[in-house]
Amino acid sequence: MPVKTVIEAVREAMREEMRRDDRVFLMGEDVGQRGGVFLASQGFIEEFGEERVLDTPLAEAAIVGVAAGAAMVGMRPIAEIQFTDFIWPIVNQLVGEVARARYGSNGALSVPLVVRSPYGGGVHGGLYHSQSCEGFFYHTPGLQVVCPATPYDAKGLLKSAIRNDNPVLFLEHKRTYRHVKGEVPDGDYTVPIGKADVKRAGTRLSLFTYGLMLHYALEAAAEVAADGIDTEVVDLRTVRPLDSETILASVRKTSRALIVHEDNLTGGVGAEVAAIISEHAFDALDAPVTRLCGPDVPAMPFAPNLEAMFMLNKDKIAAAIRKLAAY
Amino acid sequence: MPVKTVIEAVREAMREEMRRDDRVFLMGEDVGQRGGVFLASQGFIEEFGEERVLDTPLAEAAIVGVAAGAAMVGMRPIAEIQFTDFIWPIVNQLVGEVARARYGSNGALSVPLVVRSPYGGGVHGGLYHSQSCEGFFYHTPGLQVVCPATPYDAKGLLKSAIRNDNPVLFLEHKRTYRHVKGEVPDGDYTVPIGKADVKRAGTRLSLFTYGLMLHYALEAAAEVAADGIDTEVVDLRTVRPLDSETILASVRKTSRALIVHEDNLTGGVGAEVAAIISEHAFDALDAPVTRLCGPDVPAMPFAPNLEAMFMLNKDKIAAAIRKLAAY
Amino acid sequence: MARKTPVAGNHSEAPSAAPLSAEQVAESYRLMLLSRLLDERVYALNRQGKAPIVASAQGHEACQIGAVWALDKTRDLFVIYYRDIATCLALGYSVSELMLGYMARRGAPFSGGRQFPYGGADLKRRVINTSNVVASQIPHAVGAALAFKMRREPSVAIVHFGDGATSEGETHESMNFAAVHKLPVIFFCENNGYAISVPLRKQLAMARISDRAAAYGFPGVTVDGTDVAATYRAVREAADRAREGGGPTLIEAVVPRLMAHTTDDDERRYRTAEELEERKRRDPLPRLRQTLLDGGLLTADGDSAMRRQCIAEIDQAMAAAESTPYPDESTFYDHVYAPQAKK
Amino acid sequence: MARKTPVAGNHSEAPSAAPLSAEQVAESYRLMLLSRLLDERVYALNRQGKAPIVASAQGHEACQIGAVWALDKTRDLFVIYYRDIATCLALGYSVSELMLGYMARRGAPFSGGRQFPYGGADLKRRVINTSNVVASQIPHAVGAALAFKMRREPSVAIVHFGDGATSEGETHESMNFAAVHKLPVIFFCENNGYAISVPLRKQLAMARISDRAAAYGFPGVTVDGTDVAATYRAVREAADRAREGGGPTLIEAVVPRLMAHTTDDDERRYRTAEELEERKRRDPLPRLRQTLLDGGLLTADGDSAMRRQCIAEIDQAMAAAESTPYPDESTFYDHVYAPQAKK
Ligand SMILES: Cc1ncc(C[n+]2csc(CCOP(=O)(O)OP(=O)(O)O)c2C)c(N)n1
Ligand SMILES: Cc1ncc(C[n+]2csc(CCOP(=O)(O)OP(=O)(O)O)c2C)c(N)n1
Ligand SMILES: [Mg+2]
Ligand SMILES: [Mg+2]
Repeated sequence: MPVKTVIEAVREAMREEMRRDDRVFLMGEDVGQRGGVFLASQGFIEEFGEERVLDTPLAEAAIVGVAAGAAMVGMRPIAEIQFTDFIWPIVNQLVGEVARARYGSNGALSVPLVVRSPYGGGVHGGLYHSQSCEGFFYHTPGLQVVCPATPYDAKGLLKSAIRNDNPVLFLEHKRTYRHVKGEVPDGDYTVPIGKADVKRAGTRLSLFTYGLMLHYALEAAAEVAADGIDTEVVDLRTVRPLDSETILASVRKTSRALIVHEDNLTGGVGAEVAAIISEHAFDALDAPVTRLCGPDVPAMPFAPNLEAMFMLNKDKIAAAIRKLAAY
Repeated sequence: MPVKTVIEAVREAMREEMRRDDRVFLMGEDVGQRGGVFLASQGFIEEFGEERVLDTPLAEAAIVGVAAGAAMVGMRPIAEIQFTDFIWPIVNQLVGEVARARYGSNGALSVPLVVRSPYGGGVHGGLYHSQSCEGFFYHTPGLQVVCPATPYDAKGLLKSAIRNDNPVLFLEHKRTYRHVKGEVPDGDYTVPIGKADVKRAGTRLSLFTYGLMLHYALEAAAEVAADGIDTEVVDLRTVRPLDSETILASVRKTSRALIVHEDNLTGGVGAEVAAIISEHAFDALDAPVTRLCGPDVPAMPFAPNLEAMFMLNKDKIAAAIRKLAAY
Repeated sequence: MARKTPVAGNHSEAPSAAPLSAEQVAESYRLMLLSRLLDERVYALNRQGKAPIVASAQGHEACQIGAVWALDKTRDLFVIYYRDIATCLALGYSVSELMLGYMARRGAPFSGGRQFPYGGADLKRRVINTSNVVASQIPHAVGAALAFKMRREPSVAIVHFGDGATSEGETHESMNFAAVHKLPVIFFCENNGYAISVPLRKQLAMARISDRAAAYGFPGVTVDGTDVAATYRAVREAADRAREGGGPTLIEAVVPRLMAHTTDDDERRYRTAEELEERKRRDPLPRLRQTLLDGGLLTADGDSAMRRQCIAEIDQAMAAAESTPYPDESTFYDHVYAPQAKK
Repeated sequence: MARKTPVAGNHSEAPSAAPLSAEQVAESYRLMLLSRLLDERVYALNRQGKAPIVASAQGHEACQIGAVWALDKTRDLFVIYYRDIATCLALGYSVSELMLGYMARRGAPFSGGRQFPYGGADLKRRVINTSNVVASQIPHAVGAALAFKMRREPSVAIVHFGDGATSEGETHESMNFAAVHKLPVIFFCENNGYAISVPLRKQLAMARISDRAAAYGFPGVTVDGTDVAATYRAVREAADRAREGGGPTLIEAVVPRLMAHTTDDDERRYRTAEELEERKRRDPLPRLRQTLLDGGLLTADGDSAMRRQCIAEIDQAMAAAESTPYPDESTFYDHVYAPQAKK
């Protein structure tokens, strides 16, 4: 199977879907002539024309609100928010309007909208090009929030998101774009939204994570395996809805849970995973449900030494695994 | 001591602070001539004049963004967002800018801003006059989020919020405004932000809640006491920062934890409380940490029967207490 | 598809902007009267505790009806706001249907009783109003217009909103977007001079909202919103231009707000007694009645009969609504997600 | 308080809008040259991996310097954006200070290395730029102006932003707010014709950004942003009006963008070779040099000496920055909350 990067997988998914269904179109800042600031839509304006690859004015609320209106009358827009740090102006449209539109119209409206946004740190992006936002959005009923980690999942999940009648917030970790490579079939396939994936089976403890951290977690698991700690690594992939079945099955097997994410600790996705486990797998637990997350500071600093303090890595994760295994 | 309602307590706190410190001023939609849609600022424009009681244009992002600018140069604005359902346009300013301003300027900037907003349901407000928002905002480092339940706490906490150099989101449950009465001193006092309050001491289990639900929880606790279930009811009061000391001390005493809130279950404040308990009081637990929260539907429906299905009440809480006590 | 009603007027068959016929003018009066009487009735229902919240259209009726005449219910899109009662009657909604909305009963249009009246959507009849969050519907109309343009459909989207809504950032972003892409959308501002208690001079520093259009590069017009025909002409012209690829128009219909903001509001806190008295002179209803009487299109007896008929319709709608149950509780969890996705 | 530098010019002592003196014009050239050379150097540093991100001011220098001349560094407030390098030099920041920002070193102005260069604040020197989120700083300037008005201070807030920023909702809300309350604020748009790759015609449907002011009811002017004196005059007039209670002004300074958006951008994807060539003719630097040479205010030798001096200053700043450590790691958790509040 051909090996591709995450950004290639994203590009391929969008291109294939735009070829397959002419209701699908892309809009956002710089997505047209420039092909996106990360080149996710490189070559698109040439292939699909200006009407289906819209360079919008610099106005995020309108990007999502206008896309939503088009979706309500039958289109299937993909709206790109250039960086997650600039996603906050869309909250009124995405959380206030779009996520509630189906419920609020008693099923009359569908809003098959995908909002794609590059997020995350470790890229020398400083306070305003490193943010995560899933801890904010995953609280929203009516919304699906997807955070792929691998090229294979990125392509398959993005296709599911585009074909899906629900609004989807599709978060792509910037650091995975070019650094993470993996096998990706050339043709069509989908990966279901709402399903976690056991990326490494294990018996001693369960590690739940998603996005870039999956890769660091797998490295850490490989390292501690040398000391006989057999870690199960579960890639959540979708953070809303969470796949509680897979989460609980894993904890029932291993009796220990470690949750790892880059987003700030308090109120992050890990809080909900911990709450689900402690409520529904209480009897199975042999140790406290533990979280290793981004620190509770407002964002990642620009200076490289401070950035490193914010970011998790293989060593920090391995240490947390060892500590929990030894409990 | 005089007995007052929550809205009276809020009004009194603002009036006293505006008399005490001429840097304090109020801005928002309809806060002036009309005295606010809930009359929180009734009589203010007459006392303090148009310059300190500003009827703003209908533009929430500007209400908070402009207030923030004034705060950065030394004023102490109170910005009112008329209903929490209309708070979403301020996220870029409050979460993106204000909460990060001190960290991002390495301490150069202070943003002593209070954003007040009436929230919550059970008032026939339908999808767009019943929302809660604390489940989103409590994830934000740099922000304080306060949800008083009683008139006494409302007055004392609002004074702390106004005097505080940090940005505070101050959430007032609409249903408590006129329905909840209690003793409130006429003069000056403060209640510290970040401190939970044991509103009912008990031994059998710990119930954590805040806002309107505190009152239903106290009713439920009184009811189950008749069956010998002695419930400790902890009013969180501040949902960011959470008072983990008080939370953990209570659970270490009772060994059982029930968390109750009106906001949607998934990713709500209860998730974090559960995570804190399951990580830091694991050994003390005799039963699963349990949550009784608003259902995961996009908002409270308008029809009274559906609204009642969404809202928690004394009976639902009493049932949850009994179930957990019997575990 | 829009239901056939006397109001329909299939404009696709009559593309030239003919003036309103005598029958259309007379029908406008009937709709205005019906709207007014319905409005008064639900106010009374509110005071009896039977309708939790009512936003009145009194004063706005003429412009709402005029705008509907100018458009095509079979292919245009109506993105309305909470004050568009006469709009809905003109679009063919029956009083019985609307009454279900006020009383949050099963089968209520737009939301089946989940939202305040007029919130939700009815795509079959080409009406959308996702919420009552001011201005949030404006980008939706622009998005629909974008879809029409992409699909080469000859449809126009009209979006209604108040004067206060023009201050919101989303209004600006949407108008600018529509201008750049020359979209077939009509921004229809029902300017009643107030956003709850906030008067226009605290909302913007200019006299005319239509002047905002100059900031986007498309036409802006101000019309007397108490005049059905004048509003009809302005919207018709905008719709024709939009259909021909000429892009958006901002129409400001100046109207009086004859009632408080909603049943929750006490306007004596912010309007003087004189002002409350003065505004009655701008009431579109007696004005149109006089025109019809003068023109021999209506008699005093005919007027009384029409009034009795409207009241009978409202009485019947009320009785029907009161005997209609609230929504089925088993539907509470429905429509959080579309079927193919796991909850 | 602003430091004393040759650029200061205490305008409170010289309230009449005198034209720039010959010395001021000559100093403008020095600042422009210094800005240009600094800009070129940090671009080179970026290519060596020593400065992760650089946004260039090349082409914008004249208007930035002209605007500072028109204001009073001791009492006005400067709400800048990421492209305001020459603004900062004109405000008196030294190259050494700015270099610390590019290299994220301890003691860097505005954020101590936590943010991209120019992000953060330095209240003592009356500069705020909370973030690089486009347009988000605009309401802050309006809020500061509101405070000035409430406190009866004779201060003016100026806020800088690009052409793309005018599409944001917060820009509209802020301008409208400032108009209604007649606040002493100057909206200063550095229009370089692009928002990254998006050209003006895809950003708005009109030719002039200054026309937007008509939508708010305050003056809007367009100036040649490659002309220091013209920009100075426009800003000075706006500042005088603001100080007298005349409210806001929108100034559009038209400039060329002589470089890519930032060091991360590849502008050949969206600009033709001819365009890249053509823009050089609008470069403000050779133009001002020629004016000075023609007017006898500069000699070719003087120019070379000045250039050498600038380069020496930059060399020294670079060396100093490279030997300055990164921020102290023990400060990582500082300033999340103000002291009195629990973390
Ligand atoms: C975003 C938002 N902010 C505040 C409100 C509360 N509110 C409801 S209607 C209204 C005034 C609207 O005024 P206008 O746009 O002039 O319409 P009108 O009601 O006068 O027709 C306000 C402030 C809201 N619904 N949405
Ligand atoms: C709200 C927001 N959206 C997107 C971006 C990404 N971005 C950074 S600069 C820029 C273009 C800004 O253009 P303009 O306002 O014209 O300023 P210029 O850089 O041309 O001086 C964009 C889209 C951002 N920083 N903030
Ligand atoms: Mg109005
Ligand atoms: Mg630009």
